[in-house]
Amino acid sequence: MRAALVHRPIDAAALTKEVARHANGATLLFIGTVRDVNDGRGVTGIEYTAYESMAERELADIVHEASAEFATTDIVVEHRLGALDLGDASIVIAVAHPHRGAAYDASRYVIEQIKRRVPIWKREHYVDGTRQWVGASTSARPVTDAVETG
Amino acid sequence: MRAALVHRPIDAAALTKEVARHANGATLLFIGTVRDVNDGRGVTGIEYTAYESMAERELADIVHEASAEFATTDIVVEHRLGALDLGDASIVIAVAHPHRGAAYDASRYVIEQIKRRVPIWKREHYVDGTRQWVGASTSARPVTDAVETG
Amino acid sequence: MTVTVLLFASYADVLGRGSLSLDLASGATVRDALREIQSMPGAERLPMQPLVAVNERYARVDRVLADGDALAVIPPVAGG
Amino acid sequence: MTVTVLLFASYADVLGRGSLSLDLASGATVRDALREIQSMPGAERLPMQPLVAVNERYARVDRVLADGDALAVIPPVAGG
Repeated sequence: MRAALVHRPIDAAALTKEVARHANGATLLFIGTVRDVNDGRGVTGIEYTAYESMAERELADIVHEASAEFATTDIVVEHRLGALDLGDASIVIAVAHPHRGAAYDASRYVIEQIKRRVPIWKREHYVDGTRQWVGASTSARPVTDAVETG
Repeated sequence: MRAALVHRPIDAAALTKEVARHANGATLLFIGTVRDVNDGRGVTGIEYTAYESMAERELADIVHEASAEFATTDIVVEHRLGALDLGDASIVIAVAHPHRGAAYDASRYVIEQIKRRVPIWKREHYVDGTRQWVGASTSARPVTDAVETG
Repeated sequence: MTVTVLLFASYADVLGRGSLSLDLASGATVRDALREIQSMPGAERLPMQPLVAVNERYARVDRVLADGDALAVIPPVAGG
Repeated sequence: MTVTVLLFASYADVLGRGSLSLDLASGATVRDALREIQSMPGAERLPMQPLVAVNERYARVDRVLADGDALAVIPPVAGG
Protein backbone atom coordinates (compact mmCIF):
# COMPACT_ATOMS: atom_id res chain seq x y z
CA MET A 1 0.00 0.00 0.00
CA ARG A 2 1.64 3.24 -1.15
CA ALA A 3 0.75 6.61 -2.66
CA ALA A 4 3.17 9.17 -3.99
CA LEU A 5 3.54 12.31 -6.06
CA VAL A 6 6.38 11.98 -8.55
CA HIS A 7 8.21 14.40 -10.80
CA ARG A 8 9.29 11.80 -13.38
CA PRO A 9 7.53 9.36 -15.73
CA ILE A 10 5.49 6.67 -14.00
CA ASP A 11 6.61 3.07 -14.53
CA ALA A 12 3.33 1.14 -14.82
CA ALA A 13 5.11 -2.22 -15.01
CA ALA A 14 6.91 -1.53 -11.73
CA LEU A 15 3.62 -0.68 -10.02
CA THR A 16 2.08 -3.88 -11.39
CA LYS A 17 4.93 -5.89 -9.85
CA GLU A 18 4.57 -4.01 -6.58
CA VAL A 19 1.00 -5.28 -6.05
CA ALA A 20 1.64 -8.83 -7.34
CA ARG A 21 1.15 -11.63 -4.85
CA HIS A 22 0.25 -15.27 -5.41
CA ALA A 23 -2.93 -14.80 -3.40
CA ASN A 24 -4.25 -12.38 -6.02
CA GLY A 25 -6.24 -13.49 -9.06
CA ALA A 26 -6.96 -10.06 -10.52
CA THR A 27 -4.79 -7.02 -11.09
CA LEU A 28 -6.32 -3.81 -12.35
CA LEU A 29 -4.24 -0.97 -13.73
CA PHE A 30 -5.80 2.43 -14.33
CA ILE A 31 -3.63 4.76 -16.42
CA GLY A 32 -4.72 8.35 -16.90
CA THR A 33 -3.12 10.01 -19.91
CA VAL A 34 -2.98 13.47 -21.44
CA ARG A 35 -5.60 13.76 -24.18
CA ASP A 36 -5.31 15.85 -27.33
CA VAL A 37 -8.78 17.37 -26.98
CA ASN A 38 -10.70 18.67 -23.96
CA ASP A 39 -14.08 20.40 -24.21
CA GLY A 40 -13.55 20.65 -27.94
CA ARG A 41 -10.21 22.48 -27.72
CA GLY A 42 -6.97 21.08 -29.12
CA VAL A 43 -4.51 20.39 -26.30
CA THR A 44 -0.73 20.17 -26.76
CA GLY A 45 0.30 19.42 -23.17
CA ILE A 46 -0.60 19.81 -19.49
CA GLU A 47 1.22 21.19 -16.46
CA TYR A 48 0.26 19.55 -13.17
CA THR A 49 0.85 21.31 -9.87
CA ALA A 50 -0.25 20.45 -6.33
CA TYR A 51 -0.44 21.49 -2.72
CA GLU A 52 2.04 18.69 -2.30
CA SER A 53 2.01 17.97 1.42
CA MET A 54 -1.79 17.94 1.58
CA ALA A 55 -2.11 16.03 -1.68
CA GLU A 56 0.16 13.26 -0.39
CA ARG A 57 -1.86 13.06 2.81
CA GLU A 58 -5.16 12.87 0.91
CA LEU A 59 -3.77 10.24 -1.47
CA ALA A 60 -2.62 8.16 1.50
CA ASP A 61 -6.03 8.53 3.16
CA ILE A 62 -7.81 7.40 -0.01
CA VAL A 63 -5.58 4.34 -0.37
CA HIS A 64 -6.20 3.42 3.27
CA GLU A 65 -9.95 3.85 2.85
CA ALA A 66 -9.96 1.62 -0.25
CA SER A 67 -7.82 -0.95 1.53
CA ALA A 68 -10.25 -1.15 4.44
CA GLU A 69 -13.39 -1.10 2.29
CA PHE A 70 -12.25 -3.67 -0.28
CA ALA A 71 -10.01 -5.84 1.88
CA THR A 72 -6.68 -5.66 0.10
CA THR A 73 -3.38 -4.03 0.97
CA ASP A 74 -2.20 -4.33 -2.64
CA ILE A 75 -2.92 -0.79 -3.80
CA VAL A 76 -0.29 1.57 -5.18
CA VAL A 77 -0.87 5.02 -6.67
CA GLU A 78 1.53 7.42 -8.30
CA HIS A 79 0.48 10.85 -9.59
CA ARG A 80 2.91 12.77 -11.73
CA LEU A 81 3.48 16.53 -11.46
CA GLY A 82 5.19 18.93 -13.86
CA ALA A 83 4.97 19.36 -17.64
CA LEU A 84 3.42 16.40 -19.48
CA ASP A 85 3.14 15.78 -23.21
CA LEU A 86 0.25 14.17 -25.09
CA GLY A 87 -0.07 10.51 -24.16
CA ASP A 88 2.03 10.81 -21.00
CA ALA A 89 0.59 9.10 -17.93
CA SER A 90 -0.46 11.57 -15.23
CA ILE A 91 -1.63 8.84 -12.86
CA VAL A 92 -1.34 5.09 -12.47
CA ILE A 93 -3.42 3.17 -9.95
CA ALA A 94 -2.50 -0.50 -9.47
CA VAL A 95 -4.83 -2.70 -7.44
CA ALA A 96 -4.59 -6.44 -6.94
CA HIS A 97 -7.10 -8.65 -5.17
CA PRO A 98 -8.00 -12.33 -4.93
CA HIS A 99 -11.26 -11.51 -6.81
CA ARG A 100 -11.91 -9.29 -9.80
CA GLY A 101 -15.08 -7.57 -8.59
CA ALA A 102 -13.34 -6.02 -5.61
CA ALA A 103 -10.34 -5.07 -7.76
CA TYR A 104 -12.58 -3.08 -10.13
CA ASP A 105 -14.49 -1.47 -7.27
CA ALA A 106 -11.35 -0.50 -5.36
CA SER A 107 -9.70 0.96 -8.46
CA ARG A 108 -12.79 2.98 -9.28
CA TYR A 109 -13.09 4.21 -5.70
CA VAL A 110 -9.50 5.45 -5.72
CA ILE A 111 -9.75 7.41 -8.98
CA GLU A 112 -13.14 8.93 -8.14
CA GLN A 113 -11.95 10.09 -4.73
CA ILE A 114 -8.75 11.50 -6.21
CA LYS A 115 -10.77 13.51 -8.74
CA ARG A 116 -12.92 14.83 -5.92
CA ARG A 117 -10.51 15.55 -3.07
CA VAL A 118 -6.84 15.66 -3.89
CA PRO A 119 -5.48 19.22 -4.28
CA ILE A 120 -3.86 18.85 -7.67
CA TRP A 121 -4.44 21.27 -10.53
CA LYS A 122 -3.73 21.22 -14.21
CA ARG A 123 -3.15 23.93 -16.76
CA GLU A 124 -3.83 22.91 -20.32
CA HIS A 125 -1.78 24.28 -23.19
CA TYR A 126 -3.74 24.67 -26.41
CA VAL A 127 -2.84 24.52 -30.07
CA ASP A 128 -3.61 28.25 -30.39
CA GLY A 129 -0.84 29.06 -27.89
CA THR A 130 -3.11 29.91 -24.95
CA ARG A 131 -3.24 28.04 -21.67
CA GLN A 132 -5.86 27.74 -18.97
CA TRP A 133 -6.36 26.23 -15.53
CA VAL A 134 -8.94 23.47 -15.70
CA GLY A 135 -11.75 23.66 -13.17
CA ALA A 136 -13.48 20.49 -12.05
CA SER A 137 -17.07 20.41 -10.92
CA THR A 138 -16.29 19.99 -7.23
CA SER A 139 -15.94 23.64 -6.23
CA ALA A 140 -18.58 25.23 -4.03
CA ARG A 141 -19.54 27.47 -6.96
CA PRO A 142 -18.49 27.69 -10.60
CA VAL A 143 -15.19 29.44 -11.10
CA THR A 144 -14.16 31.42 -14.14
CA ASP A 145 -10.67 30.23 -14.78
CA ALA A 146 -7.92 32.67 -15.49
CA VAL A 147 -7.06 32.66 -19.17
CA GLU A 148 -3.69 33.92 -20.31
CA THR A 149 -1.86 34.09 -23.55
CA GLY A 150 0.99 31.62 -23.44
CA MET B 1 -9.58 -4.05 -31.73
CA ARG B 2 -8.18 -7.56 -31.49
CA ALA B 3 -8.68 -10.80 -29.58
CA ALA B 4 -6.41 -13.82 -29.59
CA LEU B 5 -5.56 -17.07 -27.89
CA VAL B 6 -1.83 -17.36 -27.29
CA HIS B 7 0.47 -20.18 -26.25
CA ARG B 8 3.20 -17.93 -24.76
CA PRO B 9 3.40 -15.35 -21.96
CA ILE B 10 1.25 -12.25 -22.46
CA ASP B 11 3.08 -8.93 -22.79
CA ALA B 12 0.85 -6.48 -20.90
CA ALA B 13 3.01 -3.50 -21.86
CA ALA B 14 2.64 -4.33 -25.55
CA LEU B 15 -1.15 -4.50 -25.20
CA THR B 16 -1.15 -1.15 -23.40
CA LYS B 17 0.76 0.39 -26.29
CA GLU B 18 -1.59 -1.23 -28.79
CA VAL B 19 -4.61 0.68 -27.42
CA ALA B 20 -2.79 3.98 -26.85
CA ARG B 21 -4.04 6.95 -28.84
CA HIS B 22 -3.86 10.67 -28.09
CA ALA B 23 -7.65 10.88 -28.07
CA ASN B 24 -7.76 8.57 -25.02
CA GLY B 25 -7.60 9.86 -21.47
CA ALA B 26 -8.02 6.54 -19.67
CA THR B 27 -6.45 3.13 -20.19
CA LEU B 28 -7.61 0.17 -18.14
CA LEU B 29 -5.65 -3.04 -17.93
CA PHE B 30 -7.22 -6.15 -16.43
CA ILE B 31 -4.72 -8.91 -15.70
CA GLY B 32 -6.02 -12.29 -14.54
CA THR B 33 -3.36 -14.33 -12.75
CA VAL B 34 -3.04 -17.85 -11.34
CA ARG B 35 -3.82 -17.80 -7.61
CA ASP B 36 -2.28 -20.05 -5.00
CA VAL B 37 -5.62 -20.93 -3.40
CA ASN B 38 -9.02 -21.73 -4.89
CA ASP B 39 -11.99 -22.86 -2.83
CA GLY B 40 -9.64 -23.40 0.09
CA ARG B 41 -7.28 -25.76 -1.77
CA GLY B 42 -3.61 -25.01 -2.35
CA VAL B 43 -2.94 -24.60 -6.08
CA THR B 44 0.48 -25.08 -7.72
CA GLY B 45 -0.44 -24.33 -11.33
CA ILE B 46 -3.18 -24.39 -13.94
CA GLU B 47 -3.52 -25.90 -17.40
CA TYR B 48 -5.77 -23.97 -19.77
CA THR B 49 -7.33 -25.62 -22.79
CA ALA B 50 -9.97 -24.42 -25.26
CA TYR B 51 -12.21 -25.22 -28.16
CA GLU B 52 -9.88 -22.90 -29.97
CA SER B 53 -11.75 -21.99 -33.14
CA MET B 54 -14.98 -21.30 -31.26
CA ALA B 55 -13.19 -19.51 -28.42
CA GLU B 56 -11.52 -17.13 -30.84
CA ARG B 57 -14.86 -16.42 -32.49
CA GLU B 58 -16.57 -15.75 -29.14
CA LEU B 59 -13.70 -13.52 -28.00
CA ALA B 60 -13.95 -11.53 -31.24
CA ASP B 61 -17.74 -11.23 -30.81
CA ILE B 62 -17.33 -9.95 -27.25
CA VAL B 63 -14.76 -7.36 -28.27
CA HIS B 64 -17.05 -6.15 -31.06
CA GLU B 65 -20.01 -5.95 -28.70
CA ALA B 66 -18.00 -3.92 -26.19
CA SER B 67 -16.70 -1.67 -28.95
CA ALA B 68 -20.24 -0.90 -30.14
CA GLU B 69 -21.72 -0.52 -26.66
CA PHE B 70 -18.96 1.67 -25.21
CA ALA B 71 -17.86 3.54 -28.34
CA THR B 72 -14.19 2.69 -28.59
CA THR B 73 -12.20 0.56 -30.99
CA ASP B 74 -9.25 0.47 -28.58
CA ILE B 75 -9.85 -2.95 -27.03
CA VAL B 76 -7.34 -5.79 -27.14
CA VAL B 77 -7.65 -9.16 -25.40
CA GLU B 78 -5.20 -12.04 -25.17
CA HIS B 79 -5.99 -15.28 -23.35
CA ARG B 80 -3.16 -17.70 -22.73
CA LEU B 81 -3.48 -21.49 -23.08
CA GLY B 82 -1.19 -24.24 -21.82
CA ALA B 83 0.54 -24.82 -18.49
CA LEU B 84 0.74 -21.74 -16.26
CA ASP B 85 2.58 -21.25 -12.98
CA LEU B 86 1.45 -19.28 -9.95
CA GLY B 87 1.34 -15.57 -10.72
CA ASP B 88 1.35 -16.07 -14.50
CA ALA B 89 -1.17 -13.98 -16.43
CA SER B 90 -3.90 -16.11 -18.03
CA ILE B 91 -5.66 -13.11 -19.55
CA VAL B 92 -4.97 -9.45 -20.23
CA ILE B 93 -7.70 -7.06 -21.35
CA ALA B 94 -6.54 -3.60 -22.44
CA VAL B 95 -9.18 -0.93 -23.02
CA ALA B 96 -8.59 2.74 -23.77
CA HIS B 97 -11.22 5.44 -24.06
CA PRO B 98 -11.45 9.22 -23.96
CA HIS B 99 -13.29 8.90 -20.60
CA ARG B 100 -12.65 6.67 -17.62
CA GLY B 101 -16.23 5.60 -16.87
CA ALA B 102 -16.63 3.91 -20.24
CA ALA B 103 -13.17 2.35 -19.95
CA TYR B 104 -14.11 0.67 -16.66
CA ASP B 105 -17.49 -0.44 -18.00
CA ALA B 106 -16.07 -1.85 -21.22
CA SER B 107 -13.31 -3.73 -19.40
CA ARG B 108 -15.79 -5.22 -16.96
CA TYR B 109 -18.16 -6.20 -19.78
CA VAL B 110 -15.40 -8.05 -21.61
CA ILE B 111 -14.21 -10.09 -18.61
CA GLU B 112 -17.74 -10.96 -17.45
CA GLN B 113 -18.75 -12.14 -20.92
CA ILE B 114 -15.55 -14.16 -21.28
CA LYS B 115 -16.24 -15.90 -17.97
CA ARG B 116 -19.76 -16.69 -19.17
CA ARG B 117 -19.37 -17.67 -22.82
CA VAL B 118 -15.91 -18.46 -24.07
CA PRO B 119 -15.19 -22.21 -24.29
CA ILE B 120 -11.98 -22.28 -22.28
CA TRP B 121 -11.37 -24.72 -19.43
CA LYS B 122 -8.83 -24.97 -16.69
CA ARG B 123 -7.47 -27.87 -14.71
CA GLU B 124 -5.97 -26.90 -11.37
CA HIS B 125 -2.99 -28.77 -9.96
CA TYR B 126 -2.98 -28.97 -6.18
CA VAL B 127 -0.28 -29.15 -3.56
CA ASP B 128 -1.41 -32.71 -2.71
CA GLY B 129 -0.56 -33.86 -6.25
CA THR B 130 -4.13 -34.15 -7.50
CA ARG B 131 -5.67 -32.13 -10.30
CA GLN B 132 -9.20 -31.24 -11.22
CA TRP B 133 -11.18 -29.50 -13.95
CA VAL B 134 -12.76 -26.36 -12.58
CA GLY B 135 -16.48 -25.96 -13.24
CA ALA B 136 -18.00 -22.51 -13.47
CA SER B 137 -21.60 -21.76 -12.61
CA THR B 138 -22.78 -21.32 -16.17
CA SER B 139 -23.68 -24.90 -17.01
CA ALA B 140 -27.29 -25.90 -17.37
CA ARG B 141 -26.91 -28.09 -14.29
CA PRO B 142 -24.14 -28.69 -11.76
CA VAL B 143 -21.40 -30.98 -12.98
CA THR B 144 -19.26 -33.24 -10.83
CA ASP B 145 -15.80 -32.69 -12.17
CA ALA B 146 -13.56 -35.59 -12.90
CA VAL B 147 -10.92 -35.96 -10.22
CA GLU B 148 -7.72 -37.81 -10.94
CA THR B 149 -4.51 -38.39 -9.13
CA GLY B 150 -1.80 -36.44 -10.88
CA MET C 1 -26.07 -38.56 -42.04
CA THR C 2 -22.87 -38.17 -40.07
CA VAL C 3 -22.16 -35.63 -37.36
CA THR C 4 -18.78 -35.02 -35.71
CA VAL C 5 -18.98 -34.76 -31.94
CA LEU C 6 -16.30 -32.75 -30.14
CA LEU C 7 -15.54 -33.32 -26.45
CA PHE C 8 -13.40 -31.18 -24.16
CA ALA C 9 -11.83 -31.08 -20.73
CA SER C 10 -13.74 -33.21 -18.18
CA TYR C 11 -16.13 -34.51 -20.86
CA ALA C 12 -13.26 -35.76 -22.99
CA ASP C 13 -11.86 -37.45 -19.89
CA VAL C 14 -15.06 -39.29 -18.97
CA LEU C 15 -15.59 -40.54 -22.51
CA GLY C 16 -11.90 -41.24 -23.05
CA ARG C 17 -11.66 -39.29 -26.30
CA GLY C 18 -11.85 -35.81 -27.79
CA SER C 19 -14.07 -36.55 -30.77
CA LEU C 20 -16.25 -39.20 -32.32
CA SER C 21 -18.55 -39.67 -35.30
CA LEU C 22 -22.27 -40.27 -34.96
CA ASP C 23 -24.54 -41.73 -37.64
CA LEU C 24 -27.98 -40.22 -37.23
CA ALA C 25 -31.27 -40.40 -39.08
CA SER C 26 -32.15 -37.48 -41.27
CA GLY C 27 -33.97 -34.82 -39.22
CA ALA C 28 -32.22 -35.78 -35.98
CA THR C 29 -31.86 -33.01 -33.41
CA VAL C 30 -29.18 -32.14 -30.87
CA ARG C 31 -31.36 -33.92 -28.30
CA ASP C 32 -31.21 -37.13 -30.36
CA ALA C 33 -27.44 -36.87 -30.66
CA LEU C 34 -27.06 -36.30 -26.92
CA ARG C 35 -29.15 -39.41 -26.23
CA GLU C 36 -26.70 -41.44 -28.33
CA ILE C 37 -23.70 -39.96 -26.60
CA GLN C 38 -25.21 -40.50 -23.15
CA SER C 39 -25.56 -44.22 -23.83
CA MET C 40 -21.79 -44.62 -24.16
CA PRO C 41 -19.54 -46.03 -21.42
CA GLY C 42 -18.52 -43.32 -18.92
CA ALA C 43 -21.22 -40.94 -20.09
CA GLU C 44 -23.18 -41.37 -16.87
CA ARG C 45 -20.91 -38.62 -15.54
CA LEU C 46 -22.14 -36.13 -18.14
CA PRO C 47 -24.94 -33.79 -17.06
CA MET C 48 -28.43 -34.50 -18.44
CA GLN C 49 -28.51 -31.24 -20.37
CA PRO C 50 -25.01 -30.07 -21.21
CA LEU C 51 -24.35 -26.89 -23.13
CA VAL C 52 -23.79 -27.58 -26.82
CA ALA C 53 -22.53 -25.70 -29.84
CA VAL C 54 -23.22 -26.53 -33.47
CA ASN C 55 -20.56 -25.31 -35.89
CA GLU C 56 -18.98 -23.11 -33.19
CA ARG C 57 -22.19 -21.40 -32.05
CA TYR C 58 -24.19 -22.21 -28.94
CA ALA C 59 -27.34 -24.12 -29.92
CA ARG C 60 -30.55 -25.41 -28.36
CA VAL C 61 -31.40 -29.08 -27.97
CA ASP C 62 -34.19 -28.88 -30.54
CA ARG C 63 -31.80 -27.70 -33.23
CA VAL C 64 -32.04 -29.98 -36.27
CA LEU C 65 -28.65 -31.28 -37.35
CA ALA C 66 -27.32 -31.52 -40.90
CA ASP C 67 -24.83 -33.91 -42.42
CA GLY C 68 -21.29 -32.77 -41.60
CA ASP C 69 -22.22 -30.59 -38.64
CA ALA C 70 -19.74 -30.25 -35.77
CA LEU C 71 -21.56 -30.80 -32.49
CA ALA C 72 -19.49 -29.69 -29.49
CA VAL C 73 -20.51 -30.72 -25.98
CA ILE C 74 -19.36 -27.84 -23.80
CA PRO C 75 -18.35 -28.35 -20.15
CA PRO C 76 -18.84 -25.44 -17.76
CA VAL C 77 -16.50 -22.77 -19.08
CA ALA C 78 -13.73 -21.47 -16.84
CA GLY C 79 -11.72 -18.97 -18.86
CA GLY C 80 -10.37 -15.66 -17.68
CA MET D 1 -2.40 36.35 15.66
CA THR D 2 -0.86 35.53 12.31
CA VAL D 3 -2.14 33.02 9.76
CA THR D 4 -0.29 31.92 6.63
CA VAL D 5 -2.50 31.86 3.54
CA LEU D 6 -1.54 29.51 0.71
CA LEU D 7 -2.77 30.12 -2.84
CA PHE D 8 -2.54 27.76 -5.79
CA ALA D 9 -3.07 27.55 -9.53
CA SER D 10 -5.66 30.09 -10.79
CA TYR D 11 -6.00 31.65 -7.32
CA ALA D 12 -2.28 32.29 -7.09
CA ASP D 13 -2.47 33.87 -10.54
CA VAL D 14 -5.31 36.25 -9.75
CA LEU D 15 -3.67 37.42 -6.51
CA GLY D 16 -0.22 37.48 -8.04
CA ARG D 17 1.39 35.34 -5.32
CA GLY D 18 1.42 31.89 -3.77
CA SER D 19 1.28 32.86 -0.13
CA LEU D 20 0.71 35.78 2.21
CA SER D 21 0.46 36.48 5.93
CA LEU D 22 -2.73 37.72 7.53
CA ASP D 23 -2.94 39.42 10.94
CA LEU D 24 -6.30 38.53 12.47
CA ALA D 25 -8.02 39.20 15.78
CA SER D 26 -8.07 36.35 18.26
CA GLY D 27 -11.13 34.16 17.61
CA ALA D 28 -11.23 34.94 13.89
CA THR D 29 -12.72 32.26 11.65
CA VAL D 30 -11.97 31.07 8.15
CA ARG D 31 -14.85 33.33 7.03
CA ASP D 32 -13.09 36.36 8.52
CA ALA D 33 -9.85 35.43 6.80
CA LEU D 34 -11.61 34.98 3.45
CA ARG D 35 -13.18 38.43 3.82
CA GLU D 36 -9.71 39.92 4.20
CA ILE D 37 -8.38 38.01 1.23
CA GLN D 38 -11.35 38.97 -0.93
CA SER D 39 -10.66 42.65 -0.37
CA MET D 40 -7.29 42.41 -2.09
CA PRO D 41 -6.63 43.54 -5.69
CA GLY D 42 -7.56 40.83 -8.19
CA ALA D 43 -9.57 38.85 -5.63
CA GLU D 44 -12.85 39.78 -7.32
CA ARG D 45 -12.12 36.74 -9.52
CA LEU D 46 -12.18 34.37 -6.54
CA PRO D 47 -15.48 32.62 -5.86
CA MET D 48 -17.54 33.83 -2.90
CA GLN D 49 -17.12 30.56 -1.02
CA PRO D 50 -13.97 28.77 -2.12
CA LEU D 51 -12.94 25.44 -0.67
CA VAL D 52 -10.41 25.86 2.13
CA ALA D 53 -8.07 23.66 4.12
CA VAL D 54 -6.59 24.42 7.52
CA ASN D 55 -3.31 22.66 8.24
CA GLU D 56 -3.79 20.35 5.23
CA ARG D 57 -7.34 19.26 6.04
CA TYR D 58 -10.52 20.56 4.43
CA ALA D 59 -12.30 22.93 6.82
CA ARG D 60 -15.59 24.80 7.12
CA VAL D 61 -15.87 28.58 7.02
CA ASP D 62 -16.89 28.75 10.70
CA ARG D 63 -13.66 27.03 11.76
CA VAL D 64 -11.88 29.20 14.36
CA LEU D 65 -8.27 29.84 13.40
CA ALA D 66 -5.26 29.69 15.70
CA ASP D 67 -1.97 31.55 15.55
CA GLY D 68 0.36 29.86 13.06
CA ASP D 69 -2.36 28.02 11.15
CA ALA D 70 -1.85 27.39 7.44
CA LEU D 71 -5.02 28.37 5.58
CA ALA D 72 -5.06 27.08 2.01
CA VAL D 73 -7.59 28.41 -0.49
CA ILE D 74 -8.26 25.49 -2.79
CA PRO D 75 -9.27 26.00 -6.44
CA PRO D 76 -11.43 23.33 -8.06
CA VAL D 77 -9.22 20.26 -8.02
CA ALA D 78 -8.32 18.61 -11.33
CA GLY D 79 -6.02 15.72 -10.53
CA GLY D 80 -6.07 12.29 -12.06
